[in-house]
Amino acid sequence: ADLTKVTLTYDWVTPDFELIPTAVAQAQGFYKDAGLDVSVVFPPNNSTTVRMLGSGAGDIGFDPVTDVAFAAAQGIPLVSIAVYSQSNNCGLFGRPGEPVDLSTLKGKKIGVYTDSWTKAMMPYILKKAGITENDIEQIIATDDDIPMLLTKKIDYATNCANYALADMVPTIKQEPTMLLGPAGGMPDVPVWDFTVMKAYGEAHADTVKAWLAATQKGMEWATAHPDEAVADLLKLYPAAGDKAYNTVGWNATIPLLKGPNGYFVQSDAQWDGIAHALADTKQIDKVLPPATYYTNAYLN
Amino acid sequence: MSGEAGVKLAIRNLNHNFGSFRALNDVSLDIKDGEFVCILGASGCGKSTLFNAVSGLLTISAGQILLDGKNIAGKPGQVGYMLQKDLLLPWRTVLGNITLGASLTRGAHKADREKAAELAYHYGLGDFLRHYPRSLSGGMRQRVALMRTIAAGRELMLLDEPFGALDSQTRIGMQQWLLEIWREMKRTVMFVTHDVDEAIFLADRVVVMLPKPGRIGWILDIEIPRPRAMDCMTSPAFVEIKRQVMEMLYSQATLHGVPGAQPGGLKVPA
Amino acid sequence: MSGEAGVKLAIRNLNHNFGSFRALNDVSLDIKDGEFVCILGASGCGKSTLFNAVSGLLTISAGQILLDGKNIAGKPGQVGYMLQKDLLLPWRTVLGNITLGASLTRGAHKADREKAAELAYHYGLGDFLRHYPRSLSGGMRQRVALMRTIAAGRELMLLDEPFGALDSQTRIGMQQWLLEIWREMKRTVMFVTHDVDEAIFLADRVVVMLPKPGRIGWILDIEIPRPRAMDCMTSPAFVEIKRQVMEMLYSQATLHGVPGAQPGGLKVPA
Amino acid sequence: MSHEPSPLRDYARHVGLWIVAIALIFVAWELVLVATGLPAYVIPPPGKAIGVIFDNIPLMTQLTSQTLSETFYGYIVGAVLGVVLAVIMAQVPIVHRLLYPALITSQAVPIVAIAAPLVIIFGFGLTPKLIIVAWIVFFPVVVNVLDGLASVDHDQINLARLLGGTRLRTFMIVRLPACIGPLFSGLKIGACYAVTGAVIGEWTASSHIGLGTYLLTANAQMNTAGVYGAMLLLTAIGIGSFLFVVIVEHFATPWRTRMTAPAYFGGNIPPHASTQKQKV
Amino acid sequence: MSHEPSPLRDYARHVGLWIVAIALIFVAWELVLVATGLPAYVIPPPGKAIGVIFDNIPLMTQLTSQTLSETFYGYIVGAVLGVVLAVIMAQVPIVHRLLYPALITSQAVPIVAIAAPLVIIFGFGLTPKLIIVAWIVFFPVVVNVLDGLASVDHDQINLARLLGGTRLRTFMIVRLPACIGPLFSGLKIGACYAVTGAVIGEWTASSHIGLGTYLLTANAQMNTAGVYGAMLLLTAIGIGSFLFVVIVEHFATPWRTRMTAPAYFGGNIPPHASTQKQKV
Ligand SMILES: Nc1ncnc2c1ncn2[C@@H]1O[C@H](COP(=O)(O)OP(=O)(O)OP(=O)(O)O)[C@@H](O)[C@H]1O
Ligand SMILES: Nc1ncnc2c1ncn2[C@@H]1O[C@H](COP(=O)(O)OP(=O)(O)OP(=O)(O)O)[C@@H](O)[C@H]1O
Ligand SMILES: [Mg+2]
Ligand SMILES: [Mg+2]
Repeated sequence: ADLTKVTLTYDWVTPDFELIPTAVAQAQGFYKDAGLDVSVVFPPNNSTTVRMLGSGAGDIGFDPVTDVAFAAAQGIPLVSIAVYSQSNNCGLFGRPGEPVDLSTLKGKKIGVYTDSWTKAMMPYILKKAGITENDIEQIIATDDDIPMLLTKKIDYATNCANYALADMVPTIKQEPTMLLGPAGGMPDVPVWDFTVMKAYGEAHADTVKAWLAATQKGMEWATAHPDEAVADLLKLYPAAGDKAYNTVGWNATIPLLKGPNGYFVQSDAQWDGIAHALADTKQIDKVLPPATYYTNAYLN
Repeated sequence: MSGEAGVKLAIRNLNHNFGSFRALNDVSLDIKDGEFVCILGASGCGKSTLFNAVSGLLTISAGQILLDGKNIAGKPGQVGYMLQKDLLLPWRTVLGNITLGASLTRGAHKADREKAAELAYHYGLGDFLRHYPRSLSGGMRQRVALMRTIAAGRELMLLDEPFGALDSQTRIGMQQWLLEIWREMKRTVMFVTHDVDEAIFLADRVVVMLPKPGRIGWILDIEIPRPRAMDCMTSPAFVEIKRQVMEMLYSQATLHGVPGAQPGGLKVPA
Repeated sequence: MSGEAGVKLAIRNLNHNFGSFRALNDVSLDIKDGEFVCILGASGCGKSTLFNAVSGLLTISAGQILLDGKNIAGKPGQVGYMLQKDLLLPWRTVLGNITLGASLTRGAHKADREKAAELAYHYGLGDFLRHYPRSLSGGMRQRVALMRTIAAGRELMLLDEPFGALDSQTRIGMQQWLLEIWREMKRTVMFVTHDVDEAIFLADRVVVMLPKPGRIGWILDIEIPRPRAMDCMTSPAFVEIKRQVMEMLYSQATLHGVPGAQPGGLKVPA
Repeated sequence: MSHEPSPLRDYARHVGLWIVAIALIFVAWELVLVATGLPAYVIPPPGKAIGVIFDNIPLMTQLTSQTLSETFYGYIVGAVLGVVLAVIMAQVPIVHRLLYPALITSQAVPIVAIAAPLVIIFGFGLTPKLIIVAWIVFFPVVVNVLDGLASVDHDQINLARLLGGTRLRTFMIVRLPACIGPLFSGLKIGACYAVTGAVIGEWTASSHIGLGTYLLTANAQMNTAGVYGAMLLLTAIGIGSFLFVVIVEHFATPWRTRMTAPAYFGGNIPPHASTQKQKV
Repeated sequence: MSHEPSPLRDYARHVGLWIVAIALIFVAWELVLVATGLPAYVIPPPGKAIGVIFDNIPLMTQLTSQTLSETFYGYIVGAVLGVVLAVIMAQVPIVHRLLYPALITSQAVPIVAIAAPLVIIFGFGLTPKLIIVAWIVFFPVVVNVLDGLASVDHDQINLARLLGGTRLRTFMIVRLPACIGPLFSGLKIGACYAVTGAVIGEWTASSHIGLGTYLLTANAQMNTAGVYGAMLLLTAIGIGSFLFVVIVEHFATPWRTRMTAPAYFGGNIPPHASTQKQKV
């Protein structure tokens, strides 16, 4: 049978456990059953996914939700077709046994990424701690935040729980202390979503629907069989690296996936929260109607 | 061979200016076929300029240069030319350097290599064909350079101070070797030197040039019989010619290249 | 001044080997204070080796080298030394090159610069003190090199073919200039050259060295009266000395540096 | 007395060539856009990239000065280190033999990979950035100076010995100036590369934001014009550094371009009472 | 007839020095660990890094061969491009003047920053990686060959004219061999840098995984031993490339080390009927 080609553009330069639903759907033949031939490409850096969709180097994108808001602000016709995770699992991380204490945050060194997500969330944390940006020292630590945390070069790291746990648990056999999402004063919004360029979605509505359905099947299967799912990922994507890392990461991801209305479903409230977070930190000029950002039209 | 009978090279009213500086002023000279002519003159009197003109390297300002009656002004590749610097290519063997002319024009064939090897064996470099120039002494290098010039097969050869960098013993050996080649190969030779002894020892005729502007001052026929042995240099005939030539050269001498020198410091014969 | 009366340099039974090759064999020579001695000899007969030994550059194998009675073997910095290559430092002006000796030992003071300037003005280079060597002619460069040697203030100066790279007119000017300096400064000079005319013209004594092993062959006193004018070179006395020297040099001549040459190709006087 | 050719016209010609060449690069950039038909949010047109700079002059000035100072100090450290290493290696053969493979190794190691431990060892200040810039810069300097020192005319060294020169003075007066040409070649190459080192340094860990970090943030915010604006400024720093070294070279080696020593270069000569011949 | 010194002992000494030098680097590495007391997840001990390689030989072989082939092809492209550009620039002065500033600019642009557009324009195949490696390699080659061509002895060119040489043959026989020394200097520097280019290329466009992608993943996953294992292999590729060029240079320029031409280098001479003197 003739399979329809679909290319997923990932959000990160190399594959890791968040790709598991797709990897499983590939390995278990869910895409094939849906008449799809799915391949995955990886962007040159962690902020180029949208541009690759725009230049035709991918059909469906996997990226942080902030990308959609920025794209809308730049007039790029991008739309979220499904959220990947339903809750905000990002926050501050401390060394094992040293709880994150907002009351003593003043004067601390905090490792941050240069991404917009961190930038949008920090003000909420600071607000809750009752201090301003000038009261802490932000260190651009990028990928080396956890080693820096453990070697006491910084006091807290910012990250998402599934990645922080995957980093730390296999290495030091201990969990970091965490202050996540709403507990840290942050809005409870999704972190990742699937996107398409509007023109692609309109022209290939059935393909997108079929792809989402098959991906959801992969997600459900992987939730039920986490170890096999990791094995599928490593088989198809050897570059995903270490098994322990991906197992810890995937197990920490599973609880984020399903919302009150099931997988993938998005709401005005979520997107309003995201847009406001960015507008409050002056990263976008104005908050657009939620419908500009997302559509549930491709969900079954 | 359409020129005057027996004249190999005819230089007619040659003028050359570098900008406003007149380097050669109305130079006329006939070189007979098979003749050995030496050119003497103070530094800067235009000897190399004359050779560059004859070889075609230089675009002359005025005049004619006829080889066998044909104008060769501005046409390189018609005559052999050898300089004080041997200009051997370090990356070519002795054989490769001798056959350079062929390689540069049409590619060296087996015949070229064989001819070059004959030449080298004949004139004492047969054991060095595979050697690179760096393993040769100064005298050997000049000999290879001369063979390169010979192998290029031109009937007129211009040699511009070819032995200037050699010590006097090697130089005397090379002079005799050159005379032997000249005799056997029957080439026509123009030879620039600063060494009065060398010029007289080698030449059929000595041309003395004068500077500012560069021009021909005198031409002397050297009537010392050939073959010449080395001890002829202290013979009365030789010394008398040398005395004349030195008078020609230094009657004009300023302390060339020594600007600002006090004239009192110089002993110039009146 | 504890040496023999009037003897500046005494070389006693000097031997030097490079590995198993004997470069100098039992060389003994006394140079008188204020004397001008020229050394002639085939290439490779050890002239430069002798100078290197006297200058202290070389650690000699055996023998003694006494300057004013003190052993200076292996101690550089005791005598002046000048080579065919002028070795001017391109990044120093004429003045800077003349004062190089002072700069290298203790730093050049105002007095050194003034002395160097006097020297340059006196010997015709006053206008070029601020110039870099690249803007000088070959003759001027050699003059600066000589002034550098003079300014270093040693009483014995070794000159190793200092004019070998100059054309003959410039060379004759330089020879006369050197004689003038020698007369005015009252230095002792040892001078290596390949040019027989030059040696006889300059020297009080000519030392002829022989190769394999390097040794002294003959020593000739040159009794041509001073000051010598250039035309003395064709005088009978001069020519007679030259004849003798050439016989000494070439009676031994093999075609040095021209291996494999056919002996038949050489005309050597019997 | 001496006639120096006025270098003014020469300078003008050089500047003109640079302008034309850079204009050509912008033209090529536009052509790529036209040929590929890529939208502005993928690759912006040159005008937009330049526009970002002029619309945000205070920010851009601050970013540029931060990156510039990292580049500058790192460059100085690298250049000095390169010269010192080369000098030591040239003087002590055993150090030379052992260190040379280490030098090659240092450049074969992907610098991007050693950046993290540097930060952990040296903290977030200027130090790790300086090390990264210096790491890149020192190599061409060392290699060139070593080559230069090795090819110093042996006769000039002998001359210095004959004149009784001390080891140090011989080194300063003869050896070092002799390799100033290769030194400047190395410095010029290093100047081109230095700014890349500063960017890698900023990407690794910084508490201050410079053009490199701005570039990352702009990229994350899909501010493509900002990305390219920062790149233009980075490139300008690189070119500027290169040209700066070219100018320093010009003034530091007057003997290559002039006939006489300029006054700033010890061209003053002792006053001479008279130019008449007199007993010395 | 001729006595060539056996180069065998020379080689042995060189190899020995490399081994000692590399051993010293490992010792320094251990010392840093002892001095700083850093845990193994920041910097692993050398043994652990080497262990990772030997524990995963099939994977490491595959990664290495991928990265090696990118390095190799990119290097070839860069080297050829460098020589061709230099030749064109040396022949056509106007191209030289306009392109020289562009060359400087190309190196002043932080390569890490232009990688993304390359991928967008050229896709995920080998192309963008080759471009990045070539971009890094071509510069030292161009600069060195240009310098070399500019310093060809003018008298040798005149000699070729006097012998009636054609333009092409003069170029091949006189000009090009004259700059083979500088060419190899450029090639050696380029060989050191090439592997860094391959890493940047893999980080940017990784459809096949090589050592660079592995390093990135291992780094993100705090598999520090893996990071340093990959770095060791990358460094080995860099050093290997460098030494490979050194060996090619040795055989390609026999006139620098030998007295006579070796047989592989046209050292065969025509048979000679007799060595007796005879009329030519
Ligand atoms: N390319 C040139 N441009 C300007 N002037 C030149 C050029 N070539 C030579 N001259 C000048 O022309 C004159 C003659 O030079 P030429 O080289 O012919 O002298 P020469 O007799 O060969 O001297 P030498 O004995 O030193 O070789 C000199 O004054 C020289 O400065
Ligand atoms: N450093 C050295 N090692 C080995 N042999 C040497 C060395 N220096 C000189 N020789 C040899 O010693 C001999 C004398 O050399 P020297 O340079 O003293 O000759 P020379 O008389 O100055 O010759 P020329 O007239 O060519 O300058 C030569 O055979 C030379 O090959
Ligand atoms: Mg000439
Ligand atoms: Mg000598």
